[in-house]
Amino acid sequence: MSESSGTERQTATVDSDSIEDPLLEVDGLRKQFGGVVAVDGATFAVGEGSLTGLIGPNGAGKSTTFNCITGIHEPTGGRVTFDGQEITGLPPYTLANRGLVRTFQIARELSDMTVLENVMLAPDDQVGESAIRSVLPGLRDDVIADEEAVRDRAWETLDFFEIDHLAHENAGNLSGGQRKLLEMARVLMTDPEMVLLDEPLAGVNPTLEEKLLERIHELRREQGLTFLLVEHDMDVIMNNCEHIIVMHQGSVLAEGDAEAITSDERVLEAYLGGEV
Amino acid sequence: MGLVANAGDSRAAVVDRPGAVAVAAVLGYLVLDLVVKLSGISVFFLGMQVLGGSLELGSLLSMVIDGLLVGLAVGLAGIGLSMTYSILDFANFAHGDTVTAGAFLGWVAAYIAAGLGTGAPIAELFMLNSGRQLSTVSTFVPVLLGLVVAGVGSVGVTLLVDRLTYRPMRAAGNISLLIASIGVALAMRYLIAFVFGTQTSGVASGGLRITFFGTVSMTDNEVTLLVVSLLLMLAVHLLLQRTKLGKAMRAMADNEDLARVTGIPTERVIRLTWILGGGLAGVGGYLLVLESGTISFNFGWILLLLIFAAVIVGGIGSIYGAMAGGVLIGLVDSLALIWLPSGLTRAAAFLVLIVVLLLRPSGIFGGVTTA
Amino acid sequence: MSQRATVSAEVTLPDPSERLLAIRNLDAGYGDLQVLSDVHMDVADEEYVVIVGPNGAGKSTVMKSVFGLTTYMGGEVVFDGTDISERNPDEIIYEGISYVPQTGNVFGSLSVRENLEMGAYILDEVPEDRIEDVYERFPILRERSEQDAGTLSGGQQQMLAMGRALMLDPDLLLLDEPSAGLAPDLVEDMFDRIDRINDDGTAILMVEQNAKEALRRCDRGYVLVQGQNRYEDDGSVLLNDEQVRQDFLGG
Amino acid sequence: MSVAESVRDRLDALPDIGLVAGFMGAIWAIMLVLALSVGGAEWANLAAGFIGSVTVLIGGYAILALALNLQWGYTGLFNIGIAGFMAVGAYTTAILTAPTDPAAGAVAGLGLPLWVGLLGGMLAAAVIGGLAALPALRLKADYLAIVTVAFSEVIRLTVNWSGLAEFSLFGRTLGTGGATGISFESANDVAGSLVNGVGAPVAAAFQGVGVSAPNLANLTYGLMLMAVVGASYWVFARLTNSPFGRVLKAIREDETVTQSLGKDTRVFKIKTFMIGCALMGLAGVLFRGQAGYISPSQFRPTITFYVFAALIIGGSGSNTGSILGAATFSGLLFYLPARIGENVPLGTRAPSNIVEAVAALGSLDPFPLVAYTVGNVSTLRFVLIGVVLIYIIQNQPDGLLGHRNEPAASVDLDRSRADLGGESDE
Repeated sequence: MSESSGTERQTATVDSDSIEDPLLEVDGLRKQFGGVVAVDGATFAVGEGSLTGLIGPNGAGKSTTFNCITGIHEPTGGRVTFDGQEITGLPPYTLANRGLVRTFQIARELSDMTVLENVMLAPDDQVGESAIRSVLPGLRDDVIADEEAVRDRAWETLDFFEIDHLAHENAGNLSGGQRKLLEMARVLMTDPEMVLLDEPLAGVNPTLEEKLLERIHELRREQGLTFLLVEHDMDVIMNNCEHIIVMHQGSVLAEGDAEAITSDERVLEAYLGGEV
Repeated sequence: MGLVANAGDSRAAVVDRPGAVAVAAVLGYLVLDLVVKLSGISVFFLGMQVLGGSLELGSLLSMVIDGLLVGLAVGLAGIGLSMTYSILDFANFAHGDTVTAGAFLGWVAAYIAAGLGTGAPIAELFMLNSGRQLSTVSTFVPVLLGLVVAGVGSVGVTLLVDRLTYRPMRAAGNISLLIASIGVALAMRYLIAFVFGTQTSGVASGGLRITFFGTVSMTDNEVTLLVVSLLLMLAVHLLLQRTKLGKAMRAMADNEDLARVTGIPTERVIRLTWILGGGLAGVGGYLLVLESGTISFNFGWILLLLIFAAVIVGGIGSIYGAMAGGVLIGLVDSLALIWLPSGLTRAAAFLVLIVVLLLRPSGIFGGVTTA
Repeated sequence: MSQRATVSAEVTLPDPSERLLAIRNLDAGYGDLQVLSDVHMDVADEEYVVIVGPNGAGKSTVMKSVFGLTTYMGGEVVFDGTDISERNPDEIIYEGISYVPQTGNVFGSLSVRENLEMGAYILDEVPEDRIEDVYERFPILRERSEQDAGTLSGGQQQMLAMGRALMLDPDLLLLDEPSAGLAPDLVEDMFDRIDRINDDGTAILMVEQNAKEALRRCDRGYVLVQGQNRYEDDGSVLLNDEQVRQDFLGG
Repeated sequence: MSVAESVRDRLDALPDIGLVAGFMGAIWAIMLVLALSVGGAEWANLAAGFIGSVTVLIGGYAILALALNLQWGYTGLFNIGIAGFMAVGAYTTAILTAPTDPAAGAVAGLGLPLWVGLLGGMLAAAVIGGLAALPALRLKADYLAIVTVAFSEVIRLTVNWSGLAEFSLFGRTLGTGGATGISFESANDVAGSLVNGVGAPVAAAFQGVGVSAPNLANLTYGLMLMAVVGASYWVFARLTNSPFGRVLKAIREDETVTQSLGKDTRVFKIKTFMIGCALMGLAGVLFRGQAGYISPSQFRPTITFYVFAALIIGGSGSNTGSILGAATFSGLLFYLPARIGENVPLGTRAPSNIVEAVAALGSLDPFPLVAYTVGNVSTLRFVLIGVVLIYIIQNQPDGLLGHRNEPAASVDLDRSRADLGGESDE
């Protein structure tokens, strides 16, 4: 991994070189909007199969970093590598097809579609996404076979997140927490390798929060999924992530496990707004 | 990092440039051709005439004046369309029919005023049927009265429509409002047709031809259009820059949320927007009829797309842009005749609209989208 | 040590009628989404109060609720003895509260002077003396008075936004993260200016990300976590409280 | 419960095919009653005329509304250039099929068979639609609306231009006919030959009760058009009840999310534009060119707005709703008022203009105003259409069927049987 953001490293932080098997590598990422530099040379890596937390005070550039990685914004500079291949600036659908998907800070359910439709939309390259196949009598049989498989998987996923009782409900009628679950279910249906979660727990009640976190751990354990998590609730980050990246003013300020981060005086300073 | 950023910029430029380059090339060719044409030379290449021909300076000037006159009226009418777009956030497809409504109200008033005492039956006067042709010189007071009635009447119509249609749906999305305006357009146009019929009536014709500089001539009605629209544009400018409510309109077009927390009475500003936009549309329609001489129930509807073109070329939401865009589209509509057969000049104006929307959606007068 | 203020029954809150601003049991949010639950807050005459807390705690929502910009769900907001819980911003501004949003707080296409005039829109006449006061407070605005606000730097825009809010000489000024987006060397200057506004008799309720600086300067502070009161105390007490520090970082 | 709600509840209870049949039947019945009450001895011929014309109208608008529903109702693409795409299809068909040796004064074409012409027309409309879709990839909905309506006017003005009225291409003379239009082999002739050929015994029976041959052909044509509607519905229902349709709905709801779930939304938008425009092109020739003649004035933007009215009345997002909306719009709002107006005897006291009508009120005689109103009902119906549109957008934005939950999937979405074992279902 190359040089990082000009900030000096503290003893407590772990250099990203030490990340074994990085699945996602961000190197010198930079994004400028007009005269404002939102991300300024962020460099970090996310290990395969890990649950990594990304934190930082408001305006630290976390969301912009997310948007640059997932192709919503085109980065002004820097490189993003996923699974050994450069993915900088690729459009979101290409990334999703390669196994890198995201959720949104404010759950973006497709509100006039049912929960099942939302979930069934997600799988890649469905046979029936071809207009001709979905119409012509001979070819439609393949579509139906594929659809049945997708439907069954969709039900399984809804069961997994315990929102199967809402399957035929319009997504717009769901509560805030249920929308978060739906969004997770939808993302899983794309068969991802890595999921970027943008504040998945905001506005979620404690019971549901527990459930969501349990699911995330289960998916790591059983399917080997990798997660990068932006979250405001420090307890969640500290208790669940084995690796934490702290961003401040557009670049990475510190990295390490929970203990290293909590004892890092500069992180505290960044949060309380002192000089760094 | 800098290198990467530059590479990204130039990539973006290459993507953007072909359109701009093509437009510049076409414009350059047209200007060159115009100069060659005026000098009366023709240039042939491989047996085809590629440049030049003949064009009298006088006919060029009269085309410019035609375009300018239509453009001023279109620009005047466009102000309202632009304002409703920026303040109420929707494309008002009923604006053209407001132009028609104002024109009819104004011309009925002018016609009756001019016909009183001549013994013409009132029904014929009301129906604009007596065959009388008004002009500024011969019937100054009725024409002036009609102008005022056109403005005031279309304000009334606009406020009524707002009250019945748009106000109950302030919270609705812009596409719902657009669709509602299509309903308003239909209803208004055919109410006018119900009252006045679907025929075209000749109501005005220049009473006097004034020649300037020996080559250019305009009728008194055309001069009226020129003077009144320039005065009204100046008045709009002063209103926006000097009066409190005008500044509030600009503020609201700029940032509606901030306007609300600043204590600007947004509903009143919306009403003023309708008043100003509707009034100017009506006056614009009245003046266009004064210039062209004829009026029919759907002339505003036919004009609507041209008004949209003006507003978009000028940058939708910008009032000064609407004025300038009107003049520009008027000129395109008229000058296109130098190169294109008469059947295609209107198509040329619409093509300009499409090209501008694709290449520079913020309008050609810069990215300022507010008043 | 800091007192827990989350359970209203255990804490005796001051009588609302004695406070300039009193928020009691406030529930509020946006549409269906509830952000604040059972929030209490007070601002006395000429007091300088700061709300701090982690991202997403609902700090800005408190201020927006005071100004009638959120969906009201319960409780009350009393200002100067009047219940304003369900009023709209255009009514509240008449009561003597002005609000400076965090972003989009100037009219970019209006000149500096016109922005100030808009600040006094509800008055019949443009109050030249108030404009003069604002110019004296922020001399740079006088220099730039004919310039479009959109062309000002971030710090100047922030001053203009405050100047606009001061045009009505409010009793209470609501400031949403006035230091956000400012270069570090301007932050100090901005806080000094806010101090002076407060010294001149305007009560301030401010949300600030820059918690350390804000707590150092204010009279009292509230710590909000997940839409609820967590602590309240004098700024300096909160600043030095280990528990507060921990709550910012969890653990 | 409001009237609209009770109507809706009753509609919901019917299966779609019954719903459409019931609607059509009711409209035919109204026409029959009208013919009986004004036709006297001629009632049968009049009824055939009414029913034939209303069926042709409904068929035409239903095809257009289905096409628009795919683009706007499903995908959220605000295309208001329908008239232009109709013109592309109609003119292509006309030029392909117009005879090579036309009658005096008419324009020559390529003389190809009608089915080639129809396919060519759909193809041309699809290609032009695909081109027009390119801006759709980057423009906001209301800008797209303005671009498409301008585009449709450019097309109309181009075919109207005298320079294209007749020109030579590869040694063959052809053209658009300019403002006078172009004649070609009409689809109506096919209906006529059907009536005279296979349908001769039935035709004889109809003619026995006084139905004229043209009216019979018209009626037959209307039914043929309904068959095209049926076929289009079948195609579109399969298209939308599939993963393809699911992506379209998702684009309408939130394009960014759809992209981040791995769908290249640009491809879907272009396809949607091409498929919808192909059908609009077909409707252009079958509907406007029924009589084997088209001219530019048949493709003014107004028709676009009528299609919008039909779709909004029916409920955007629903294929069945599109057909019901087309039937309601063209049968009850467009056709019926005009026929009623024509057939009410007004006597000799009907005034020639509104001033006389209103003046008569002064002498307490309301008849002239009533007579004037009835006499101009074909103008007033457009006011009615406008008002209905405003009412629906304000109060019933879902139209008749837009509220229905029609999941986009090609299979039954209930949990499959195999799954029912362990956990309890719902």
